[in-house]
Amino acid sequence: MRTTAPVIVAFLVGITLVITFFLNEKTPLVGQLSNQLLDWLIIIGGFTLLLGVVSILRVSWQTVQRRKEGWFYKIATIVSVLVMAIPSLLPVSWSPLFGRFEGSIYDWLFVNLQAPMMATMFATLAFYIASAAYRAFRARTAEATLLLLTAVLVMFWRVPIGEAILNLMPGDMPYFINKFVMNGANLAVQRGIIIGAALGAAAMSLRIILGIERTYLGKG
Amino acid sequence: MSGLEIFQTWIIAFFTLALFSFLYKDNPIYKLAENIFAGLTAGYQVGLIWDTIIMQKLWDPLVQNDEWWLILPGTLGFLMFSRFFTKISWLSRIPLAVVFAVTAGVQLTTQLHGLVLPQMQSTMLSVWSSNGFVASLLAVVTIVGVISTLIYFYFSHEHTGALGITAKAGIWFIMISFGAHFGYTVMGRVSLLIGRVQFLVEDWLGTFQHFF
Amino acid sequence: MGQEEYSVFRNDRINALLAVVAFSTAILVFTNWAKKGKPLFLRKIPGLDAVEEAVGRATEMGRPVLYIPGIEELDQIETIAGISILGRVAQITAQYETPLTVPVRYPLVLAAGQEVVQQAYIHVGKAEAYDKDMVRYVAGEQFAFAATVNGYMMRERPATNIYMGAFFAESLLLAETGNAAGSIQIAGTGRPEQLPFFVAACDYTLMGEELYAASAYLSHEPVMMGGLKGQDLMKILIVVLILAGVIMATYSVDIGAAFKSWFQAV
Amino acid sequence: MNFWERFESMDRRWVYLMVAITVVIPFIFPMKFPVSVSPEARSFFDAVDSLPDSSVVMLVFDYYPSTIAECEPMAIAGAHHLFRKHCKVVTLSNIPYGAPSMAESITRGIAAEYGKEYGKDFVNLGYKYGYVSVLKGMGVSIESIFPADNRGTPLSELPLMNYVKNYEQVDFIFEVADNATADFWISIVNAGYGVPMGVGCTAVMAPKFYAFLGAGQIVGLLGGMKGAAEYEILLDKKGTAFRGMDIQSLVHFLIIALVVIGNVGFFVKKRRNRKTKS
Repeated sequence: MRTTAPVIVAFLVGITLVITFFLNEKTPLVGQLSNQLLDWLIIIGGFTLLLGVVSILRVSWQTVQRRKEGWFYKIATIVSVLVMAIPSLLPVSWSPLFGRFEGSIYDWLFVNLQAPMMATMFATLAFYIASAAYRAFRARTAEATLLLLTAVLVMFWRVPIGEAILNLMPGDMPYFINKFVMNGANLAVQRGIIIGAALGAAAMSLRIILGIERTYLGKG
Repeated sequence: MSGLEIFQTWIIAFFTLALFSFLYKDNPIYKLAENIFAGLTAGYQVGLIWDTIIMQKLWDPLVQNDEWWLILPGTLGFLMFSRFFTKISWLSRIPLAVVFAVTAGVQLTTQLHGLVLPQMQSTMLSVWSSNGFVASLLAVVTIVGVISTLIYFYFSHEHTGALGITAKAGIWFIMISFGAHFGYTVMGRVSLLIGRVQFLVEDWLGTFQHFF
Repeated sequence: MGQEEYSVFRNDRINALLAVVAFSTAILVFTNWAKKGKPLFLRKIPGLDAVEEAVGRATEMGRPVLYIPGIEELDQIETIAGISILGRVAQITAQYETPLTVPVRYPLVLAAGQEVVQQAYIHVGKAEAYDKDMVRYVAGEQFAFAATVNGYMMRERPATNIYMGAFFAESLLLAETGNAAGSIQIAGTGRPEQLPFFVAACDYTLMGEELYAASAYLSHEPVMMGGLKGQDLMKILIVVLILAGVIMATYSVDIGAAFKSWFQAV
Repeated sequence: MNFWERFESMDRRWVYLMVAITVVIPFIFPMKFPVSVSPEARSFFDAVDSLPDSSVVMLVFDYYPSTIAECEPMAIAGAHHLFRKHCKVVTLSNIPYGAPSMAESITRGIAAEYGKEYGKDFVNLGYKYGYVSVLKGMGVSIESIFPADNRGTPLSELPLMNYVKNYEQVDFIFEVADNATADFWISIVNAGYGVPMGVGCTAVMAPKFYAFLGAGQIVGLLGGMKGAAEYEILLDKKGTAFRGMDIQSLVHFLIIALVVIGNVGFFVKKRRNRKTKS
């Protein structure tokens, strides 16, 4: 029962969506049926995100309770979750500080704390790329050499000063790079990878629908 | 610039510098900022999910237009919380099945119809292109590139003989494409740093003129 | 809505129907053969032998193995492949009782990861060595996750870092720190965006679909083998069709256009 | 330890310092180098520019706050262009980490500049989980996926949404993304419903989209901050992206230098080891 039930559900849901793809969505039943299943994903998916929040609260609370290493910081995590979540759940009619829109604590914290912090986390990557460029990216093999040579050429081409210098050289280098590197070799490889990845994703989807693939259920 | 705006700019600057401090050394201020950040990200979702999914997609239709059948996905959604209790965690398998089956049901068709067919079609180019030598050369590069990439990712035969040569060509094409990728990615990362530095230099340092 | 004339069946999508039917048949036939134990050949993937060597290295040095099954939800194909490779790696760490740490970013991945690692330890007869906290939920957001794992890498200095699954910008953060911590690093991801960095910074990189081939190669599991062989057959079919299209387009524009129209996605 | 070994074992924080200095220099000495416009950005601009008045365009915010520096200028330039052309703008987002708040503030701010009225000229549908469901579901009916807009107003009360029922009424999709959601817009929406589409994405993703551009699945491509700067130039509304290009140039040269020096050191050491061995 623990495995057959989910597998049957997966088959029925999956096959319905595959069949409705080949039916005209204007036929009365087809559109509503497939959208109903799509709605189920949205609703259940919403719960999985809430599950994630509860999980982070639980893990943080356990760390605090057991005074595990770094428990003090986990208090900050818990407080941040609550300070962000609770006001947003309260109706705006009570006070403009509640709800999710302009003037609310939720929006203020997002604009002034969450967004800038997320942007800063990503910005640190520029530093890592510089140090990796210097320490990790080595032309160990012929292929890696070709990778690095193309990389340097493209980095030169993508910026104004670099392009100006390229224009000084004979022939029309920027045109060549755009035409034969980006729209030539790169386009072809991306196309090959897209086709391959699409076949991989379709195969995995087929296995999930037919219940052959059950790792997501926890089957080893 | 009002007092509140200056205060806000300093708050943003504090947390921006706190996170950049990780570059120097992992430190308590960084850890604090990182944990606050993780909490805010989770908290943001609560407000958003409660409003746009639990209420708009489940509660309101159920109560106002009595779409009674929504009790089913609603209950399945609750079953996800069974994960916290090992004995009954298997109950979450049915909602899991729905989530993956919907994604799989849509992807099985759209990956082949929406990606494989158009990408195949656009590679069927004439080697003698009507508009000149450059276009023909480009067509040859594209065709050879696509086929050699596909052959490189072919696992059912050892890469020897003709297959080996094609796969070798494939890896060369792939390395050019990865090189282009590398160049573009460096540009992307640098732009994100520029975004933060623009804030620090233009907005934050800008507030200093109010003090001096 | 007026009752305009339309057919219930989308006959403008017959090409897609043929593609889905041909594809599914290929996958199911090969999967059946694999189940019946017919010998199906898969070429050796160098990156994978390194996985088993690297875990062996961790055992000799008595230092932990860090395994990250990607940072995407469990519904991503790469994460599922990452989890199934984790099952195999966990079998090796179970045998040698090497400490294994698997930080994950989503509760579903946490659940699937714990189940797969536990099954691996039971399979090898080391059920008591299994500890639920080997697979742990670190943090929701991509970068909080990367920063925390980096902290772990610098403190614990794992001998081997294995990244198998969907990775994004934080892949460089992880690979760079892993480099600094002196670990052997093996990576595999389906998305091409991160591959240039993994290729440049790691000792071995499974590129694109090699990640899916890896889970089949490692586990010799009939279902995955069948899937892979089916996809390979489709690739050959696609190459032949492209060549046919090219020859026809070169020979005559009209015939080429007619042939190409069969592949029109509507 | 000779020069190379000391150079190679230098603490990487010196490299970080170099990057920090290089980024700040152009603020003190701005150098206005011309930014060339690529064919991909021009075809994107032309596709939007040729849209007839009051055509319906979906402006999609599929990016995380982490890539604001690359994606926000594209969304802002797009909103300006669409409102300038009196298009009806429907915004939505598939990213739960802040994109709905950004879509709300950006669109409302720019709409106010052009005196556009919410509900009639533009609507923000907000967020729903599972972009596969959202993208596929809107093919049948937008209202079945988004019963209400981001603020909870039922769609039936918004005049624009009484006209826009599904993709048949949508004339163009302006997708700004920093993740694979854009691929699903192509494989589900463009291939399945034929809606013409342009993609503005981070530089990391841009190389992949040349394959879709070549196949005609998208009509234009903006790659990273340079793509945003190109659109700003075409729109004649130079913003943050354009100003960032000087800094971009300098840091690129720094990183190119680091790669070259790093590899020269690598080869010098390799030849020395070979000499000592032979």
